[in-house]
Amino acid sequence: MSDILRIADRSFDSRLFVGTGKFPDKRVIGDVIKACGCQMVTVALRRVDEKSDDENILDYIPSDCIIMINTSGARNADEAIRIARLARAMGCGRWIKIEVIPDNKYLLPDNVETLKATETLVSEGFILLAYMNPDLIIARALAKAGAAAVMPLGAPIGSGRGFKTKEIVKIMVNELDVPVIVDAGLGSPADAAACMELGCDAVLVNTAIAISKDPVMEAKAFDFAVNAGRTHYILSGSALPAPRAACASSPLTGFLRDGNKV
Amino acid sequence: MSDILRIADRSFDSRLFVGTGKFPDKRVIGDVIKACGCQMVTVALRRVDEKSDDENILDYIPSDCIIMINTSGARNADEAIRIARLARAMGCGRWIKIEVIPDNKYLLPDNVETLKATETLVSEGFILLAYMNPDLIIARALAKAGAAAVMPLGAPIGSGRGFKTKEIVKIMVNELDVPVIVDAGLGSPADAAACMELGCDAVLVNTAIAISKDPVMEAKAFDFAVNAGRTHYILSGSALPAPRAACASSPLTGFLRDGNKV
Amino acid sequence: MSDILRIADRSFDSRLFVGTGKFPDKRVIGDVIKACGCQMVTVALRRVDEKSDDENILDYIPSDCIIMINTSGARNADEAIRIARLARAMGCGRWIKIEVIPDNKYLLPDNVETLKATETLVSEGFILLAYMNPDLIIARALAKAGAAAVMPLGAPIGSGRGFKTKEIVKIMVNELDVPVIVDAGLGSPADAAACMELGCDAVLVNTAIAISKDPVMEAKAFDFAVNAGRTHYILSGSALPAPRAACASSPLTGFLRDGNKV
Amino acid sequence: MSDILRIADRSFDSRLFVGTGKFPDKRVIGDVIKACGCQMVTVALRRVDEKSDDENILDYIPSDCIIMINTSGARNADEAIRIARLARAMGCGRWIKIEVIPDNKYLLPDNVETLKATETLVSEGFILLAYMNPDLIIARALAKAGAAAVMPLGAPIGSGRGFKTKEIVKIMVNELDVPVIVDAGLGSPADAAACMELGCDAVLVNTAIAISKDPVMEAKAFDFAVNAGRTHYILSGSALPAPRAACASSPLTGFLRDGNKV
Amino acid sequence: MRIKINGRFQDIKDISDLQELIRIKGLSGKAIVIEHNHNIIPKDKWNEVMLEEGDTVEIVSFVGGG
Amino acid sequence: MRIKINGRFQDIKDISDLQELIRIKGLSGKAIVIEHNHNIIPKDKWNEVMLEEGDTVEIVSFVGGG
Amino acid sequence: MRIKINGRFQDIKDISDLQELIRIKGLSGKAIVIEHNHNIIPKDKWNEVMLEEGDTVEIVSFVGGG
Amino acid sequence: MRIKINGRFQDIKDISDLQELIRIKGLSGKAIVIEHNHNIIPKDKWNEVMLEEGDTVEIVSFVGGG
Repeated sequence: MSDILRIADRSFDSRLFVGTGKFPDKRVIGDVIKACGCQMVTVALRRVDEKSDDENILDYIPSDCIIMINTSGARNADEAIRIARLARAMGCGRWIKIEVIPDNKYLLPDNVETLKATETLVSEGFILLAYMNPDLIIARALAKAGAAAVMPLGAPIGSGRGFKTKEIVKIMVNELDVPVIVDAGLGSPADAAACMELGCDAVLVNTAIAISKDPVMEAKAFDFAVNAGRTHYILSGSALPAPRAACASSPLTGFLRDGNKV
Repeated sequence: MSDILRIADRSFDSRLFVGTGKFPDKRVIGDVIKACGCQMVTVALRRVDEKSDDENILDYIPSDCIIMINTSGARNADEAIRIARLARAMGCGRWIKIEVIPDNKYLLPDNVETLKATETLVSEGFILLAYMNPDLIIARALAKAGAAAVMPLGAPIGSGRGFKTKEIVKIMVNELDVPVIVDAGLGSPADAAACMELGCDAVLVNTAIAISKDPVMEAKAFDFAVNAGRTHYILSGSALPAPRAACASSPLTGFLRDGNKV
Repeated sequence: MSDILRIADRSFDSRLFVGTGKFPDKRVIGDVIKACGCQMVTVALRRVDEKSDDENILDYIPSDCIIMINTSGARNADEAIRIARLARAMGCGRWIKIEVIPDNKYLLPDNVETLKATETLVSEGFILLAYMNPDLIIARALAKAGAAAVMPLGAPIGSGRGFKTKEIVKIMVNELDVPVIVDAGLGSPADAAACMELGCDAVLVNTAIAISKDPVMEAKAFDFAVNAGRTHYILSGSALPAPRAACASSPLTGFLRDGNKV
Repeated sequence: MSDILRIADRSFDSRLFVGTGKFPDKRVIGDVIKACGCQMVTVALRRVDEKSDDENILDYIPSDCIIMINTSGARNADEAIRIARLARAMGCGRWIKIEVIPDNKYLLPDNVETLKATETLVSEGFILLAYMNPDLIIARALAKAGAAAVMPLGAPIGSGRGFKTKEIVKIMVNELDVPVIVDAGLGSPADAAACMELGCDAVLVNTAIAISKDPVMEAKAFDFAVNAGRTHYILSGSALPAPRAACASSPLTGFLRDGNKV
Repeated sequence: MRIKINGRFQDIKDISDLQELIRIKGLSGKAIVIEHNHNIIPKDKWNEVMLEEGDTVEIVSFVGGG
Repeated sequence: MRIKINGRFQDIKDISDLQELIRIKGLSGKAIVIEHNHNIIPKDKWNEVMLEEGDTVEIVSFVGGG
Repeated sequence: MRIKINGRFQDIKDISDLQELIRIKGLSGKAIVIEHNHNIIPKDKWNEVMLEEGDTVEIVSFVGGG
Repeated sequence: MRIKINGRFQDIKDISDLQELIRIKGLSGKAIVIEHNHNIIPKDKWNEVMLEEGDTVEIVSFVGGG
């Protein structure tokens, strides 16, 4: 069964994206990526720490992987844009995960600043995937602004609480033309399978793999679960009822709109 | 037990707000409001229908109720602002429920336009309650812009699917200084009780009451449930664990920020 | 709206039954019962503690309440039967809550011994309500043996985990002719409302009220929630779809049964 | 990672058991089994249908699979015992899935008759896996009677409603020494993964695979999900908190028991 | 004279001001608000606002809403 | 001779034992089991079990099941 | 005289019947029930039931319970 | 000379350009990027960018992130 995910000009066989943060031992990252067949990994950009050894996270990432730089640390659009430009200067290509987070406690993203950064960076030729609070209207605006995919959160970053935002994400899946990738909060393979069965195009997992007793095994488990959920979606998803549409409580006629019929 | 909800300069004994749409027989609305002790009702504004009789929804609303005009029909900030101004011209005071909905299928709100409308209307002296897609950062911006309360949806309007947005709403309850009122999608009294037990300040219910076989009994049931949930929250809520905070997967040091320490 | 619960030869206006265990101050029990309008309370039977004062729990229970003796402490049918007989000798009438619990950790009941005790005690003229692990077939056997009601658990006793056994309890509600009363594990009024909205005939709550900061207020909250949920069920319950019936995976023909058609 | 499931004297690499009912085309069964690596399949026993062709379900099952005969059609212990004996006479070995179902609508099992049949058949040398309504006490009795595994239902047979009985099944997993295998009601791979992450030893799936648009792909998806969930359980399961124990609402002292201390 | 009322063009004869328009339309005038060319017109000014070819008039009232 | 086969009474002529019954019924004999008056009859005894008026015979085989 | 009261053996002196036992124990007699050698003894018979070496007595009352 | 490196003011002596700064800091120069007064400086220009009092330099590299 051919089932390729396309984002911008690239094709992905694997629908499991992996974050590289929090690994107690970075040397395991290469094995993790190979074990789960991951083709898209995220890294962050930080001021160099002169005291630490000159370790380069990129050395651990297989060369055929797309490296997507997240803009973590950015609290607004300008900071995110600056990080994206630096990342490109480092020769890491054009893949950016926009992540604008003004909130230190729950690490929830700022959808408005995310949209602003997206507009600017798309015009500069970046390929943008936008980490976001689940929201259909903003997601549409992001897509219109040129975002290559939207990445609604499943639960707060690193919380491992699971896929807690099904209601809005399911609507996003049904309504959007860009890929929907659940990013953050997934705690176990069953969570990832549930995302895929709902029709999401991919998931991004970091903490649950990085802090596992055995990250390689855990990554394999997530890969299995993503494939399992995706297969089930393909075989049965189209048969599932669409989310129940809303039904206005205020009248749907007589709107005061210029150029409209009564 | 004294437990008063304050919004702007008003106090509310009842934490059940009621919408007046969709009642098969409008004459029941007065009884509904009295039965459940509701002190805040919503109405909409529409072009007059010359063919229908000259019925005035306001005639059915007890005079001691606050009437809040929703801006339903508005697809952007300008339309919402226009509706608010018209409402005030009709002598209905200053209470506006901002509702900006560009999406006809799931009736999901546009948080960005909602924020814009809020900024303008607050400066004109309106008291604004903002119907919104659950989102902590936007809710903070709304509060900062002067919104008197935020009204995250529980599920799509009229869907009766229940309180499906607990994860983000709970965080909003914990983090915001303005009242959080769940609006839309609640299907049964147990849903309303669950909102209140989570710490929400009030709920707004319309469809579930309006389309009930007996709207007066149903409204009483919702009132009971709201009181029950609120009481439980007061007695035990503070003892509940706060939502699990996020835990960054990217490092929390070395951010590239001006004026920051390494 | 007249909505009377009948169990054996008695009628109940209130569908909230209250347990009397674990109250830090027993003197509050009378106020609790009056506050919530409860008409059925449970008590236990224990060896007298010569050292404690001669306190009589019954003194705190309003005289118009039915007192139902639970057989807590019984690990099998014989022990339950012995307790029931002692209870009757104390002049407490015929209402017995059969509770046979061999498991000390999760306090889960023994359905088989419960059925045995029911058969014996019904023949001795007791009115039996059977605390049980949710199970349609055993519940039918209990009803056939003369149990006046069945009391499936919502979650382990005292755990406050909520109504976790909806799937089987909903089927019991749909299929049984005796009242179904959820007993144990309910943690909040919303849980109780959810039971009633599902169609349960009553709930029994003890721990959540007894350990509340204010048991009287909490009991009122549960009463409100029970009424709210019940009202909603009456108004809408019959409109709800029945639980999806099963669909055999083995063929439904060709059974090897005497006297059957092919 | 060596992770072998042992039941009776056999070892299983695969924790996905597959039922053979409801396949529109039986010829696919062999491919299904091979695709998912299943080592345990169930079949039923029925009166021969003289009019149908002489098709033998066993011809489709790879020879290295254990064939477990279910006793579907049995409404009581005697009928189940009769079916088991006939199955053995057919040379199908000793593996029996006891399934006693008096209820035609929800196909819920009779735990008491299941226990009776188990006692008899174990004494005759059968290896028994007992399909059951989730119940810790009966499960213990089944284990004591010699059942090789217990098979609590996740939801009614063929309903595809998912894993709806987590509360009791999790306790069973924690407390029992025999394997716990969720059987019936699982609708998707995510359901199966959730069972495994909870600590179940295996799952049995039939309808979800048999009625899939592509049973072979679907079976692979379930296999992936089972492996994913199992791996996650092994890596993290032991770190999970045990289910919250119950907390008696009636006093835990002063029981009226012979030979006990006060 | 052709004016746009509540989004629809209508031919209006022998009507000079908003007050008359409301009367002719059979509206009581209670609980309605009029916008004339996007300006909200207070009730006591309705008889001062003259209608002209191409004007836009919105007449709105409250209805049930959630 | 009237015997009950798989729950239905049938009139059987010129059949004396189970072996013949199976043959006449067109069953291959593979993968079936026979119960005669509630006793399971091993295949190699089928030709020894004589049918009599009022006998009950069950002939079963395996089918797909969950 | 050694009797078992509520599960514990106790040495009892100068007590002949259940009525006296209750009095000596300081129990009011209200809201309690006595089982003597597994027979429930009605209150008005307490003074008729004589205690003997090895007897088993259970004295129970109601407590809060769920 | 006092310049701000990665958010901290530091006194720098005997360093004239970015290339020297990187060398003195003991950084390999691989996989880092330098921003000088908010302008990103390509590696081959590091030796052309002279440091002056009050300059702001950011030196960044990649780390693990989600």
